[in-house]
Amino acid sequence: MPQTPPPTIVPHGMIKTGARVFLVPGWVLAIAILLKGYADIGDGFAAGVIAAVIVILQGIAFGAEELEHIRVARFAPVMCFIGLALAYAVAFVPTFFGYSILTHFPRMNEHAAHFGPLEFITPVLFDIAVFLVVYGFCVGAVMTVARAELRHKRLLQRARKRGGNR
Amino acid sequence: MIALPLGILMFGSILLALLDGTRKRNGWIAVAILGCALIATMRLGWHIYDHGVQEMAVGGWDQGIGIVLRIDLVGIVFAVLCQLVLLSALTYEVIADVGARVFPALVLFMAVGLTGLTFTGDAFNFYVFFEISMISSYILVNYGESARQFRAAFVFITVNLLGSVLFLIGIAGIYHTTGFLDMVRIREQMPLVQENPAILTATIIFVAFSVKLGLFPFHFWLPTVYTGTRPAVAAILSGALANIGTYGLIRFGVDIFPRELEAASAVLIILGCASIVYGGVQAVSRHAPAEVLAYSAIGQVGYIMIALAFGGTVGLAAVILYSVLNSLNKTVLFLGISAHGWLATAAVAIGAFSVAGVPPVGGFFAKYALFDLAISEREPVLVMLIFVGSVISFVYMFQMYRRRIAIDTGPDAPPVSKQSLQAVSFTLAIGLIVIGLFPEPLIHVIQMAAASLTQGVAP
Amino acid sequence: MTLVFSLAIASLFAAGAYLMLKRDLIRLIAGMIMIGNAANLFIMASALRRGTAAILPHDGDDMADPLTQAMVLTAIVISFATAALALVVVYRVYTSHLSVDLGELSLAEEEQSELDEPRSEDIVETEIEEEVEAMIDEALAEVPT
Amino acid sequence: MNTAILLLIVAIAAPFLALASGAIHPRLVPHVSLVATAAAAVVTIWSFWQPDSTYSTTWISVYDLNFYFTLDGLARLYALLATGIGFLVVAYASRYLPLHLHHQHRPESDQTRFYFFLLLFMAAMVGLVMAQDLILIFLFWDLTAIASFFLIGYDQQEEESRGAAMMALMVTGITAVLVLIGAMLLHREYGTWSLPEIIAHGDLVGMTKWGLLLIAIGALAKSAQVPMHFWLPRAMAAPTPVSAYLHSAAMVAAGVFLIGRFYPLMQQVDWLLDLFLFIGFASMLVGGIIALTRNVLKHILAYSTISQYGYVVFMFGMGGEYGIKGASFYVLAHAIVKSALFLTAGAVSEATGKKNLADIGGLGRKMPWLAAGSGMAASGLVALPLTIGFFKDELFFARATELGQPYILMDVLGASLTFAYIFRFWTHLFLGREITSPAPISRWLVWPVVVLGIITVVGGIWPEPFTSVASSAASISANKVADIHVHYTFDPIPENLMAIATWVCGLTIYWTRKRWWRAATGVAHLGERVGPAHWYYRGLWGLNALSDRVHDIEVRDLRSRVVSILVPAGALVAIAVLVTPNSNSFEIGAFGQHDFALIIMIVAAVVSGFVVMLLRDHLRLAIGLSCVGYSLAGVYAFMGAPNVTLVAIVVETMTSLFLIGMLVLMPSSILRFETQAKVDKRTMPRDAIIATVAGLLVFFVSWGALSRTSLNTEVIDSQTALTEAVHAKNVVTAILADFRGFDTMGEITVIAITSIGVISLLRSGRLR
Repeated sequence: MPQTPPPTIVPHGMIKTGARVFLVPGWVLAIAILLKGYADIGDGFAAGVIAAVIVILQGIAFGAEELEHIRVARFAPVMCFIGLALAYAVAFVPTFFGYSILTHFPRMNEHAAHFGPLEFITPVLFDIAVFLVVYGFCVGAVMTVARAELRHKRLLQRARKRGGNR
Repeated sequence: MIALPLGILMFGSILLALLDGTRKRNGWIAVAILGCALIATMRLGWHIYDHGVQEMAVGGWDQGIGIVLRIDLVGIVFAVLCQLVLLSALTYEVIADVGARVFPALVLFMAVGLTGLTFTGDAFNFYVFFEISMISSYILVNYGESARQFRAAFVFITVNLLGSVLFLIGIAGIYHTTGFLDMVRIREQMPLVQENPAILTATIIFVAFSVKLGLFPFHFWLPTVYTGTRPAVAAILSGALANIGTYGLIRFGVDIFPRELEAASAVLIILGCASIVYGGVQAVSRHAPAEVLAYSAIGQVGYIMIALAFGGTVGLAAVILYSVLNSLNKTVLFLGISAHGWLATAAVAIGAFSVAGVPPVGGFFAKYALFDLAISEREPVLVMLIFVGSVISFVYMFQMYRRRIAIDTGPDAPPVSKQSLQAVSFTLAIGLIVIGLFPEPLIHVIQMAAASLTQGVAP
Repeated sequence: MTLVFSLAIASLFAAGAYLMLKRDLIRLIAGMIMIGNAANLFIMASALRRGTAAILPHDGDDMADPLTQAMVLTAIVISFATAALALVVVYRVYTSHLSVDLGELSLAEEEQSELDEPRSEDIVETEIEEEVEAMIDEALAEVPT
Repeated sequence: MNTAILLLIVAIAAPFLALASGAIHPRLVPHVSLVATAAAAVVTIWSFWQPDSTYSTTWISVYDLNFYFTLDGLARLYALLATGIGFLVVAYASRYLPLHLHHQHRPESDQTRFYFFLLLFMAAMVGLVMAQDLILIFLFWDLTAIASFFLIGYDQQEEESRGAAMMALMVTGITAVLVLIGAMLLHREYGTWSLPEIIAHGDLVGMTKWGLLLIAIGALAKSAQVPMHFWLPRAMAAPTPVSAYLHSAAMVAAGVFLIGRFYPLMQQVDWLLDLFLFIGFASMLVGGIIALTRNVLKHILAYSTISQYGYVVFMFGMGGEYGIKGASFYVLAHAIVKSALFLTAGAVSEATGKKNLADIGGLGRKMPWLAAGSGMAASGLVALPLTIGFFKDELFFARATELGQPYILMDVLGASLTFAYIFRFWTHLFLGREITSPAPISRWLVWPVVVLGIITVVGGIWPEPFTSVASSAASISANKVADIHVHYTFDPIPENLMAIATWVCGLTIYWTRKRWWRAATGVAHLGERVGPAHWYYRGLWGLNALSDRVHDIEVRDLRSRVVSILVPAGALVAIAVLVTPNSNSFEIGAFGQHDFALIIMIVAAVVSGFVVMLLRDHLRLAIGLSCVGYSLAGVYAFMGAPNVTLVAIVVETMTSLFLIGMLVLMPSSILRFETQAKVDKRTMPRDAIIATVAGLLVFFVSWGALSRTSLNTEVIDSQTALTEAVHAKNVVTAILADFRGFDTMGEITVIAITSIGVISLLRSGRLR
């Protein structure tokens, strides 16, 4: 069955520029949502997806190969599990000290150290864990899709070449 | 102490997720982790046996604010059972060479889910752990990655997703009508809820768990999935995952909706009878052993339903005993039919006798408990039905066994498997015999569990 | 509002169920996502009270139930994960069957089950017939000795 | 040392010793088995000089079950049969089995299995006869069925033997369930599992009679009584030692043992005794007639067993002192002679390679010892004087004389048939013209026969040891002292006249065989055509056919599977709605001032949901789906849930991205097929109806549940109150990260699992 090549979408220049331009502010936004979440709308989950979308945008704009060069993209699956491990650690470390699972520190009504608007409390760590897991999942999954697509393309090309030789 | 089994499983599964599960060494690490978790769970069970229900407020919050982990004997029985089944299946697969990097990790994640849902005392948290085990099973069903497995996986995912959604709706309904998520608080509040919303919520939760269990007429997904998947996965699905259904029905039915359960007992009995007869009859002429077992599972669920419908300490003890033995039977049989050699054949024979309820194999006491229930309730029709069911189970089990022997001694007999591979199911089968000879501890614990259910969670 | 919510939830569920009955696996997944949406809406609707966002400090108005919001967040994420997984399984179904049509899947399943089991009727019947005939033959063949 | 427990330990240890020695070397197994059975036999014999001993200890206290064993007279009798004949059978098998395996080209290691199950059988019998707890009796009862299943099916590679094993298991295993039900009925009425206590209670109350009937059915099936006899001839597929053991001392004896055990209760039920009479006579007749027509050696003996146990059952039915005594004595005498005859059949077949009576003859000269041994045994079975058999018939006749003429006629008829077929069996084997010359065979195949033959004669001359064994057994069954005294008298008493009549009739039947042959064969033929065996097969076949029929209508299509969940669920919800009072249960609910915008967003979501239903193109489908999602996000925004809105939007974006990514992966040709395919017009109405049902299901559940809002807001109130204490301002985030952080942890676990799932499934995804 002869297969017509799928119409390849050539990213417009503006998308490329836009993608690059958005990279840094996007991440800032994501981190802001992550850290502000405890006081306002947003949490680790939303931040993780936003960060992922921005990275994925790079892939859309510059092709899937580009993603391989972005370090935060390449190690996404591992980040996912680092995040999960972090969350579990936040949950289970207190049990070694006789507290119950997922006890957060400082305890209720205790004073927490500040750094500007940022408070040093374990829920933030937990949120970071959520962020990492979600980010890792989204980027990891989309990257695998992209890789699978590349592989298909290569397969198709090879098939076509063989067909041409015959 | 409550945290220990969960902690071991959670960190263990992360570790395995990062390792390559196809390596023998890593497989054994997973087995060791699961074994440690099992020991920790049993230790916890011992503690509960001595001191009654254990609670832990997650995050140190008072009851009603946060999530409470609350483990009673029923929960621990199911937790140990699920872990044991997972451990056997995992050991089997490790010996047989794991074919996918993620297999051990997924088994461990499923153990996290199953253990968590038996530990939790919070309705929504139950759902979350339920989803953890479901999502691992969605992936596990693909294990083997042939066309057949993908088909099975797709069926499995579609149907069970529907079940999960219904369950979620049920949970939300409970929250809306009672205002609580903590199961004890819900229990206290439920009698105040009007009849109509309560029974609607109860119905939808019943449907959700029946789908997991494969009760007639919600069972249509089950045969394809059990036959389509690899034997180890089928053992996990029928031996461990299906317990969610029974456990959920006990937790939600007996604990939260006792009034509705009583009102629905006629429906439960009708569906149970239909399931026994339908599953049994279907199983008779199936040729693929896995399919026989799948239909047999549908039949066995019927007994659980009937015992549940009668309720009371005797009925609930029968429910738990039946599910424990049924899970073990199915694990022995699924692992046994896929290996070849005399040890595996012996395991299949023992499993078959157990399903048919022949002493001194453990399955006898499951049948005993049912007859006891039916006779003490003075239900001659029920006695007849259980009798007919056990006649049919004799027929299909031994037709299956006969076919297996015919194939094994025939001209194109399959090659004999590794001794250690056969030994997995054989060891479990010996365990069944030990249960059949000395069931006292098991029955004692189960009766205590059932009594604690009927007399309230706090001992 | 109760009725409106119920109608909306039911409509979304019905639309999802309708899609789940289609032959096309992609539509089936769309149905799953839609049913998930219905469930999420139901959770939101099951709030104990409605009102404005649950962010402190809060002025006198009624505050929306934060617990259902937390629950729905979890549920959304889980249904997203499930949908993603289901999509991947559809892809694998495609790579192994070169089709995303349920009809072809059912055909494959039929083939498989025929492969698994020859009609047992024939086998059992012949087995039994043979056994009975053998006994009868024996009975008839014997002459007094 | 407690004799009961000693015997039990020795018997139960035996099979495991055999198994263990098999693991060391297969050659060891016969020797070990021989020693073990000898030990068990010695303990049994020694126990005759010991008083009755009882051992009882708690087994399962919650069910009030005990390990309760008593070695009483009845137990000693059957234990003696099981161990004594077991010993001789093992001795015989030690030579027979290697030959048997050699014929079938099977490895020597297969021996272990044989001895394990044979000894397990012995252990089960020993346990059964001593057990006094009803469930314990049932346990050993089924254990004999299990052991016999594996023994009958020992030649696994033969279809015939597999079928026979299954048939035996079906008949005895299924009827065993009846025994269980019967035992449970007894327990229900008397509140105890202990048989002696029940018997001591005396009266029959409530359901007891039915319980006893069920137990009797189980016992009759195991004793191969008409109409449940058909499994026994088929069980001849087993190797000869197994047949000998099963038919004389073990399996079949277990059935009458059970009747003997429960006889103190059963004798109080008149119709049960009538049932025994009827079935016993039928078995005598059917077994006897068919035995006359068979030519295969083992089949003759098998039908003979059916008829002989018919005698025993008949005697139980006649009851009375002589009946009970006769039954006990008969079992003892029969076991000795019948095992000898089976071993003879095995030895003859081994020597000549033939199994058919027509192919064998005149072996007497070449095999004098075998001829003499089996001759003694045969004359025992036909009750010639100077053999133990004479007395067995003597007691039988004595009871019939008490009861009157019809019984005398029935007895004589049964005994004459026995005489005829045994006469035919032995004379054809050993007298007359030699047809096939026998090969020399091991002495071990002969001496057990001779020993048994000598015992037969010794019993005829000096019956006291045997009568004392039998009378102590009869005392248990009769529940009072029953001493058996037998001796020869030369007066024309009725018993002697009946014996003579039997011999005359038997000889007449034999000599006139050409006349009735056709008729008898006809009976046998008819039995196969319409008899119980036929019904067994028909039943099995019917069940399989039914199963196939049902399987054809089984749903095997995903769409129908979905339907099969939605429709019954809808039905259940409909029932629930109908049975509960639902006035005032459903409320329309209040509308707030801000709800207008909310309703618009809801309508948008629903409309886009309906539009998605109709979209054909996949890309549009994805976009429509995200429309639903975004509209819902809007709904959440108007419900005061900005957090949810944010997450819903990002998740919807991600879902769309992923969906489109997957669409790109699948070639457009596949997808285009779908988009261009005509909507299946036929199923559309059906789908629409089912979707409506599903919608109604959810509608009622949600409306019902939402109409009743709980007023318990204490959980959310306290969560709100605590939010600032945990350094947060957003209550939802505080719940997610702190109060219910455990849920969030579970949620990210789900994501992580999905991540490994997606990655591993996609990585290995290659086009086939």
